[in-house]
Amino acid sequence: MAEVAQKVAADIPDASYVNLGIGIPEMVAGFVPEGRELIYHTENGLLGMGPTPVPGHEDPELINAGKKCVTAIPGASFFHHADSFMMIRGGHIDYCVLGAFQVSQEGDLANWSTGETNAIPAVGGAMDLVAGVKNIFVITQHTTKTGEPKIVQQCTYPLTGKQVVTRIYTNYAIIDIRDKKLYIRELAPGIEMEFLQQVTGAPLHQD
Amino acid sequence: MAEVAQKVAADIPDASYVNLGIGIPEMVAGFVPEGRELIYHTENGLLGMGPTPVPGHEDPELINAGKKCVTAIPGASFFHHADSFMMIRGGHIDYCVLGAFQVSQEGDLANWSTGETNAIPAVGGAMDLVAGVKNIFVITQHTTKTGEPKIVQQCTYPLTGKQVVTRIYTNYAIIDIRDKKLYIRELAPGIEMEFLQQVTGAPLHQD
Amino acid sequence: MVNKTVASAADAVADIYDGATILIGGFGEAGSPIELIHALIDQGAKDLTVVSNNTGSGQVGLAALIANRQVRKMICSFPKSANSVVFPELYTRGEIELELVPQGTLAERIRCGGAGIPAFYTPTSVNTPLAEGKEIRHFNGNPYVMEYAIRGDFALVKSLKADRYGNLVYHKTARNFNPVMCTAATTTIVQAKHLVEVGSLDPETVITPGIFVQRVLEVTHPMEESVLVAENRRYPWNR
Amino acid sequence: MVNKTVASAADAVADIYDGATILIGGFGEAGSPIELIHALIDQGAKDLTVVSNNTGSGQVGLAALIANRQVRKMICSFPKSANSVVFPELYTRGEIELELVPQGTLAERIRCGGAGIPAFYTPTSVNTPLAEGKEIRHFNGNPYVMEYAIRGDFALVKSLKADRYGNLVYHKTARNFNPVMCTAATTTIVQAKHLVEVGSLDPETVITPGIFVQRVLEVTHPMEESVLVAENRRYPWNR
Repeated sequence: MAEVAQKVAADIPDASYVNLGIGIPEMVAGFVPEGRELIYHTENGLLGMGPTPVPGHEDPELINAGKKCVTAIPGASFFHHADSFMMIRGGHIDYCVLGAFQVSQEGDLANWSTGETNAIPAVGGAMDLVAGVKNIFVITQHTTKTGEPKIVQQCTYPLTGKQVVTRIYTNYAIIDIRDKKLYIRELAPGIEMEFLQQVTGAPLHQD
Repeated sequence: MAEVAQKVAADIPDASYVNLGIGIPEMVAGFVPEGRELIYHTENGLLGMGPTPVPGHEDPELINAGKKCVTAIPGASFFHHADSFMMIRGGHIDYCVLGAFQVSQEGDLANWSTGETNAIPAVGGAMDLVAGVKNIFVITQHTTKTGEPKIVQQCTYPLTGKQVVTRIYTNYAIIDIRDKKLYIRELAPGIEMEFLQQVTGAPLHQD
Repeated sequence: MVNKTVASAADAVADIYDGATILIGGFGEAGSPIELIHALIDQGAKDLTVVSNNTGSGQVGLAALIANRQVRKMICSFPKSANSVVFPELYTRGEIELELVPQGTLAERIRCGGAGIPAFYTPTSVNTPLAEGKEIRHFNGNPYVMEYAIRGDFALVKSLKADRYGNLVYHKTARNFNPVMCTAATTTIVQAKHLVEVGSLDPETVITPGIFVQRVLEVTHPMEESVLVAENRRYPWNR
Repeated sequence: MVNKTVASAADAVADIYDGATILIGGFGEAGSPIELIHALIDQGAKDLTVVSNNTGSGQVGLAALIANRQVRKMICSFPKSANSVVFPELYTRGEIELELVPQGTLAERIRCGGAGIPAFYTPTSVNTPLAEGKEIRHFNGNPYVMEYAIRGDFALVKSLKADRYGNLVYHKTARNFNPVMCTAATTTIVQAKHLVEVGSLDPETVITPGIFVQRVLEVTHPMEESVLVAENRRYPWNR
């Protein structure tokens, strides 16, 4: 997914405040185009998150939302959880890149629970992020491991938020969501329109 | 009113957090009994307010709620207005000493507006203080300049809060308010019970 | 590159428009961004709603903005003080509106504006005239008033230090409303006594993280309102 | 004289009672007051409701408190993590209750508990299962969920430094929930790595003013949860 993460990074404007979800979204930080300065927010209380520390210089009390050790850039600031979520809920963060179980054609996101009876539900900050961040990008494999579409007409898993995702980056395409419809923005090399529709659970449109 | 302020100070337990209203209440800080440590809160963002600065050492950005220059004691802290009123509204301040236009026998307080048509209304933090501080003491002249009772059956001025005052300190007496009744706690030297009732607008009780 | 510094006070306030809501920091003169306010007088935007704890003193700063008839409405907790003459006069003549808000409710309404919370319940002002017409609701048997968030189109703020990211620290009780106002405006404009290099503010002691700030102007020698008032100064100076 | 220091962890938690609600700081191991939690295990209070972002790792700290069957209910945003085994097991067996709360809502509910605000409205969780059964209300045409304040009978908190007044500063992202939890408990109990003289903390940089703290215990060498988990340790040590 490295090339996909690079695509995401290329689309985030200079000087943006960005929150990256746990997992694949974290890869985006590695691809900021030359000359651009992005400031990363991690919801556990740090603005100005820097790269992974040099081995031996980890501080178990300087971590990101995924509880991995990170660093703080010059110009960073620490704050408590209520202040951190003021930034999120209050609309101060420009971009959030999240993973997904499912995204609907209307931009509904399901990424916290498969709804299975015996699973331990865990939501973290996902619902706050989709409710408050100005632009919600999803980065995900286009299909599940068993080949099922993750982009669907309606999510069958419990929602994280309704009509929140504005763009989806997958290994096959970049898709915009506008007016409750999916619009193809870019196809990955070697991907045909017809194939893409086959592995997508909702109608795709072109401008 | 210095002796009255001294009485108030004597009744505030060691290690209390105290907010003093503008005017006569400020005098209380001058009479803390030996060996007691009180921590003064001023709602404009300082816990650990100290005495008036030495002339020539005033800082116009280190002031109290009355906008007079003050100092900060060792162990003080500065914070913003929303955090300051968390302390007040959240019930963290033990005592507040306020002035009054009127106090009713039920503990209603009127101290922000005379309700005159052409007056400029100004409330400041008074309504927050009476809503949030654990013990509200009033210090006031027993009557108005024209001899009218300030302790009344029902306030005629607009209220600051309802059933909030628990004790009144005047130049004539100390009066507790319990179960919507006035109880004489102490008479000033030379003040007779009969006289006190004459200058008080509601029935006085004795335990 | 993130660079929020602006070259002049005029640049800082250039796009403030007629009818805007402006949050102005300060408690009395402490923390009041007097140079930015004077630039707004020069700029001339009118029909403003101003949210500030007080209404200014003498004929400078916020009082001068009001005297210049740029303010349609004040939202504040304490509109009069020892040296305030402008607002009381206009108010008595019915020429300016006033929304009087208890100080803690004012601070919390602004914080909620910055935090994406549209409304909250508070015990403050229950059973008083300031709760009239507002929704009262009981929780655990006690009455509370519902209050709405306040947001500004612009905030004018004073700080001690700032860096180009917009990180701020304040000076003593000049902090007051400034940090919450930073969070609650679409465009937050800061005058800082010292513009410092990125990295020179300790991340543990930053009070306003830069995300809440859009513009930073260095004003190395801010005027002192009380001095100007004592000298009977009036802004614009040439009036 | 104001002196909030206590002599031992046992003293610090001695009066925690059965059925109490306890706010426990930390995000993962960062900022988790592990020595105070272990003292609570020794003390034995049961039927507790614990409010904490996670449910602990391995068999130490919060996970050990749960394993010791002292916790009736967890209120948290993320009850599972790489090394959490205790809570998932009990939850799957139906032997512990869970109230799942979005992380920002959890932080704000606790802040409101400390700020005297009984309820507020938030856009978070609207149209999701976590809003089911809750009041939805529209402001400016958008839907919001009403959420209630959370208060604790006790809070267990970890800080970097403390003085005898209870003023606190924290270490990096170990700050997390700790400051808001301090404000929202009847009795806030802090373990600080360094107990410092009154006056040695800069008043501009105090994060938790002492008014929010009732007890301070110095724990000079706090254990690291991740080290204990890696070593497969289990509390009580002698079990």
